[in-house]
Amino acid sequence: MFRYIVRRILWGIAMLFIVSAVIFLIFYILPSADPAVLRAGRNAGPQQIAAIRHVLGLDKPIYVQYLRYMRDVFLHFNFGYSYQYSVPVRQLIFNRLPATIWLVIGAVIIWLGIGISVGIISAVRRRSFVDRASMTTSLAFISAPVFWLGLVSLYLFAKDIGRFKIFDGQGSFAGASTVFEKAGAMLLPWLVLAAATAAIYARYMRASMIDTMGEDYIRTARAKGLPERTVILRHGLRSAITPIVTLIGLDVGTLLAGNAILTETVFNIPGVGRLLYQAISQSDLTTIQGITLFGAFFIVFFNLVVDIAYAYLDPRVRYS
Amino acid sequence: MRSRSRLFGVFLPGLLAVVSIGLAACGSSSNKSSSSGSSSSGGGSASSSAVSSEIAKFPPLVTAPASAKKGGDLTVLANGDVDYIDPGAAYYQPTYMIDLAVDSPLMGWPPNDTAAPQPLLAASAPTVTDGGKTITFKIKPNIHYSPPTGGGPGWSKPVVSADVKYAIERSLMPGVPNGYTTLYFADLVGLAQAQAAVKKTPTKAPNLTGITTPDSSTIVFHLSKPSSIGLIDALSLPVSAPVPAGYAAKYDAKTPTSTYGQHQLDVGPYYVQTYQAGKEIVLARNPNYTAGSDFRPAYLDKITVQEGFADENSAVRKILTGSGMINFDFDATGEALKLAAQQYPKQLTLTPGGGNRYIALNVTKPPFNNINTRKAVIAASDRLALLDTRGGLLSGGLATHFIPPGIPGYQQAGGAAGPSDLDYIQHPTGDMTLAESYMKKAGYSSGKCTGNCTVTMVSDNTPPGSNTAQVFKAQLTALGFNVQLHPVEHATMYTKFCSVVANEPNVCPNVGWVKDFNDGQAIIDVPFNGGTIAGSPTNNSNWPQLNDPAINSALESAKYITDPTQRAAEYGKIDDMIMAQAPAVPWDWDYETNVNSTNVIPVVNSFNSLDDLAFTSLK
Amino acid sequence: MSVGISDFSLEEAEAETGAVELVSGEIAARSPWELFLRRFREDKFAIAGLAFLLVVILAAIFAPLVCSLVGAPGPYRADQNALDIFGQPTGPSSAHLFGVDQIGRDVFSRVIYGARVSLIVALVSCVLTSAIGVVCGLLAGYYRGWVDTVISRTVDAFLAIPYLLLAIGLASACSFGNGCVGGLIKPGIPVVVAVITFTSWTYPARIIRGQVLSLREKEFVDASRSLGASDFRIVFKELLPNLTAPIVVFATTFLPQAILYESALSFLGVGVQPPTASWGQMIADASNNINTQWWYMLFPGLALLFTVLAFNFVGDAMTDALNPRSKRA
Amino acid sequence: MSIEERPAGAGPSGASANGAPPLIEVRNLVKHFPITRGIVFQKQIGAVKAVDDISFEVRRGETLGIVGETGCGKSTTAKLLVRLLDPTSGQIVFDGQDVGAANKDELKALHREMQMVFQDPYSSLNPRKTVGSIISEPFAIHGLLKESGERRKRVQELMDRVGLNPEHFNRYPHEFSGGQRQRIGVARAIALEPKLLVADEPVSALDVSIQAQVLNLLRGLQREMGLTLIFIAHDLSVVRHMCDRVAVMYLGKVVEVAPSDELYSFPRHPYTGALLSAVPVARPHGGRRRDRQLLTGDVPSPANPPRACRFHTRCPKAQEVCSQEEPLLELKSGHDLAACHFPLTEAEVRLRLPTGLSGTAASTNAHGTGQIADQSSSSSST
Repeated sequence: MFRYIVRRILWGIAMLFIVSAVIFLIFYILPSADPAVLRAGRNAGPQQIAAIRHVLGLDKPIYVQYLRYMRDVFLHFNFGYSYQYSVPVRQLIFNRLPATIWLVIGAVIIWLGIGISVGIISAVRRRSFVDRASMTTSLAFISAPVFWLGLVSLYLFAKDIGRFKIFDGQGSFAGASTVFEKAGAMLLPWLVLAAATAAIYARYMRASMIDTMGEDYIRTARAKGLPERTVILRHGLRSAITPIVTLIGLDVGTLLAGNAILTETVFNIPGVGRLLYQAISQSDLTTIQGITLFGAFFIVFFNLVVDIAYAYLDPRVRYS
Repeated sequence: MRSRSRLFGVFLPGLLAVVSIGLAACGSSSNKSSSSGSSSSGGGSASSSAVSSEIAKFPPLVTAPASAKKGGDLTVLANGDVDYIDPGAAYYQPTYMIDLAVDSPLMGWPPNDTAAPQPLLAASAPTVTDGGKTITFKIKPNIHYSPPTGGGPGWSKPVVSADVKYAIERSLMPGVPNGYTTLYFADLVGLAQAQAAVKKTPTKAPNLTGITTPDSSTIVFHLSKPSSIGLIDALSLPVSAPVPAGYAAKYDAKTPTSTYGQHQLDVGPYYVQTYQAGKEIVLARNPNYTAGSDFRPAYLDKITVQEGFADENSAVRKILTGSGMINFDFDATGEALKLAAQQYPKQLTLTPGGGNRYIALNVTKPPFNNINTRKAVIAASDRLALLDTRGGLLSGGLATHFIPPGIPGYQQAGGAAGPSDLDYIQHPTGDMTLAESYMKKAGYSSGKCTGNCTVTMVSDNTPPGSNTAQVFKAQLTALGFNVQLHPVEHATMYTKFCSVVANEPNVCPNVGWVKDFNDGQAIIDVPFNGGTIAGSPTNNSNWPQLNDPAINSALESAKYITDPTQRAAEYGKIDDMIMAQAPAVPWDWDYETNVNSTNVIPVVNSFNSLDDLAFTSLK
Repeated sequence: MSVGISDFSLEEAEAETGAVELVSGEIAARSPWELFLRRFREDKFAIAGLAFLLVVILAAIFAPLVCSLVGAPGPYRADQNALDIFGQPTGPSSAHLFGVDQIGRDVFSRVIYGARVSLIVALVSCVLTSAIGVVCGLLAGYYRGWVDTVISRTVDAFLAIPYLLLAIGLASACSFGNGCVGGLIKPGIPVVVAVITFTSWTYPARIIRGQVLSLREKEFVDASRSLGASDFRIVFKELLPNLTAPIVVFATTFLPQAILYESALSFLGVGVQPPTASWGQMIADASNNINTQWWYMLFPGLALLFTVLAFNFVGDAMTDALNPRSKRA
Repeated sequence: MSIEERPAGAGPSGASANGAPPLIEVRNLVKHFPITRGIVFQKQIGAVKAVDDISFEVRRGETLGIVGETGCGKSTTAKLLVRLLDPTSGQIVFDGQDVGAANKDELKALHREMQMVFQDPYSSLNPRKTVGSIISEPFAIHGLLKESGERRKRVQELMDRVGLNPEHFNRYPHEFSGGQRQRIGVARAIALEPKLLVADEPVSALDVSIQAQVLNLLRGLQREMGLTLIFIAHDLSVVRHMCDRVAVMYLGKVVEVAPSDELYSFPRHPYTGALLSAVPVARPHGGRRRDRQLLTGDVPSPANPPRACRFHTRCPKAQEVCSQEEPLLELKSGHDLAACHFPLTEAEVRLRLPTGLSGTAASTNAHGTGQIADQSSSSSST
């Protein structure tokens, strides 16, 4: 188990190198704005641009730029300066991370709560009306693009423009100061972001639960005369939930890595996803690179967590 | 330079640096006489016709009402961030909103004065000697620095003249990427040597021998040419706000960028208390500021710039329906403008932005190297449809030439109607018959383009710029052209295509120019002076690449005209000369559409057409 | 697209091969195809979905005809008169069934033409993704050793890159001029297809590799080899036919994902470029004005929702029909 | 065992003349599967010694049985023989040609001469192919009988020959029972009329009632076609029925080789004795009570086999020397080659072996069927 973890960690670090190199390359060949010209400003002379290019290290060959960058990252945890904001990228990301974490954590709680309970109910009442209705509804949520769902929900429920003024609207998170205000501002984004995922989890949970409930030990538990409730919650749930763990880890990882960008865009949440999108449109290479590394880190990290959790939860797959 | 994100699309927030590129305000105004702007203060007087009637419904205040009272917090909603919080590098009109409140350059602009800068850090107007080659300032005594941004030990010594010298010197460092010093301070003695020195040691501010400080309250500028007027104007820009070398040098030594901005010391009535890039800027009262030491009344207690309001419509709606809010770097456009104008007319102000938008036709390449083809394109263009992509006639005036309302030369160039002798600009919705006749003159016997009619167009990839491009594409297609439209990010559009001489496409539909000062030169010199093309192959602002000797020499000599009337007439004439070459389709004289909550009394500073934070108050 | 393709799990795929034999074991007389059809027909939602898809496909193919039938002006004509004095679009009317967009183009026509983009992107990227994934999975699973190491590690690395970031980067890299990879990937739909394929092939590759790893241990592979069969023959004639079920299951789950993916890219402005109509991009255009211009957001969104839903219904039914152990109702 | 020591006259059927070179000759064959470990770079830290230096040969027309417990390396040997695995070292000479060194083309040609019947009739037939295409696969691979009519005719002949209804050539494997499937496998194996057939536990997955039919089919084919057969089994009773000679393997080594009559009546290696003693007897009450010598302990790991004699950890007769010195495979009595320092004595054999097996050396195929009653019906129902 220990060797396995160490190996996974080392491979994860190697992966960060590869990923950053790939991203470096892609954004290097992009026909994007020249950061030196951007920094220098409209009336800057060629001399001035050259000086800035030199200071930014943009006049060096790409591999030198990459190695320098990697050296700073791994030796000094320094992700460089944003071309766009002239502040350390690390600081930018840390500034934006709380909003994304707010978004993701709330959504995770909602989608787990809804997904798992709907999944269990559907599995227990298999082929009932409830089951069919919830599975069909879940398919509808899976089929709706999250950005459209967000816009529709704003149109219907936002306090400023909604037809039913229930939830805080776009951009309210930025101005929220207390925890309650923040949670209030996040409610609608949480629900929207959680919708599709909750639907997917419900379907998985249902499948997994049906599988589990067919196992011998469940029959044994029933035969012992345990109440059905206990059988389901104590015996069934525990092993049925194991495959879900994999999903949680991966989904949280990719969301933190910037995949919440669509939700952040629609609800105007100043998170990492939005920062990333701005950085891309600004050719802010150091910021892009920084977010990518952070994102890849999250993905690698959560993959690792998943593997370990999985080995812990299900002794059958324990690694040696 | 005034450019707000509406120029860059509603979808992408924070296109800051872009701004300094896009519509950088950069015309030099070195020879502008001190009275040249007086005819156009506020912006209404120079306008006429239907355009002025729309704009007149939403006039801005340019002085604080007598009833204005002290106190209260203001929230400024922003789409993106400032370009540079460091006053030495700031070059973005909304950033000037902050700089006007926190910095004290030698000279400054009260909201109601567009004619000439007034003394701010300077104790009085400068003394000009040596035939305009030596300028001497005395600075006010006992000015103290604010606590630094972000906290920490500050700088207790009072402001001395050497601090101003250092502020200008550091702006030559690559870590303080200032876009205008080399332009405005070009005639300063010792500039070239200083530039050479900084190239060698990029982490140390060079010594500018042209600036001397005989004593702690005196600073003297030595010029190689008698261009004192331009220099005095330039000293109203934030670059001359004092920066003590003893405090800042350690931050300036950082590579690749100076971190002084995040630890800056201010001397205005406010100071930058905290700065979180892309998120929030908090301005608080400067505890070390002596009230009444300059012309800024500073009513508000605290100003918070909240960034990240990517959707301008919702931000505008929030401002209109909320309390204690104004807008920062975005305009009310489209739906939001409609909402404000129809339901909250008292909370909307329209100010001529002193800028234009045009569609540049590359005159160096076929098919637009033929003047008749260009005239045909202008004749065919439905400029009202183009204007509709930005929100119709409330968003800007229908342009017929380049100098916009509010800038001397506008009337002389034809006013709202445009040059009367040019038939192709007379039809706001286009005239296909006329266009076809020009196409015939250009050699296309059918009146439509035949043969190799492929033209490339590089545009914004977000609305409204992308919409403008699509509408114009349809208009070109109607003339028989096969348009290949490449939408890219706004910044990329400039730095990789439209501003790179070798890469320039046939059509750049999303370009424009905004004044820095109220002067015709500031509008038409840089973007149409053919002499500038060769010197900036990758940073060219003459997008049509118009290089007409007559225009070039006219622009050159107009710089030295000091009589305001004569100067305005001359620039009006040059504007007409440019229009006669048909290098571009002017279609928008942009308005600044500022909105405020009901309890805010906004005062617009004509310097940048935005609300002046030091004059704005709450009811 | 927060969850992407995780909808399809390895476990599920692994159940497939087992299922194949079970199917056969149960009812020996019926061919798998008959069995499949019988199961599929039982699903009413799937039949409805199939019917809807048929309509969408026909509408996409005959888009010009559909537009002219209802008197719509087509997707590119900007009608200045349909804008008000603020340059704002007007809503549904007899002239414009679904209203017009920001520059006065007919939303109905654009929705119909948008179907073309969605379907073409989905189909082509699905075929390419499956093909690349299957070949890589086959090679990795069959040869193991360094081939497997290289492919599996590449897959791992791909999975560690935030895929939307990669997609945005690639899409911008290829969206200009002649495109990228020496003009092979041209701007527009080819870029979107390439991006989707590039970021998705790892999923079928992983699934297929897993399948092949267990399949290659079956004795019929040894049998074929002991007859002197070449690797090529073994991989494509022996193994591939046994992978039909997982491939079909993957493809049917992937099609709706690809449509959503395309719309997300277009929504972010890096997908299909204007003036070509795409549902995602229309929603993006509409997103700023949803308050007053609901029609511009609503109709492309509904088109997207119903199409994806129909694909999902059909896909679900196919998965079930191919996998009798399926846990769906 | 060296060729010189080969017991003369062991060939029972007489199909191949004595003195003729053997069809297949295995010399010092070794197959090690590496065990690797490492965090980033994998390094080899050991090997599973599946087959560890074995030698034997098979004469033309002969049937050689290879027996041993699961994991003793017999299936690996089978795969090495037809080069489904590459040997680590050693030689396999088939008809004068080194199988291990054959290149792609040579191997393809070799595969026309040697074929294999697999253990599991369920997984050895591609479920996605019809019986017809499975049986004609050899022709397709080798480009024979290119006309489809010709090929079909031949396939149907083969089906008929192995006892399948030729009409069924269009059916899929799942429509057949386990025994029928194994017949399909046999048909495929003999399609090219090979010289050598390696049958790797061909009946262990079948129902007891079916086993005999398949064995008889193989036996009949061998006679008819003059096949040389290598028959692998973990069940001694099956082997005896089929084979002229038997090789017993333990942990990658051949511990005893003898003509089957000799082996069954007088095994010399204690391991063989133990295996024989474990065979259940068909009529226990009719026979003499015997001392069953059951093996204790587990089979040691082939990754780390015991030193010297590999059986010494479990051998009832083991002494000091067994763990010091590896016994060589040498002639112990008659034609019996065994690798043991202390071979079984006649008395020990009598005490331990069931009468049914050891009683009459002349027990022949005639009643073999009845004896095939053992524990091996692990397969699922058809």
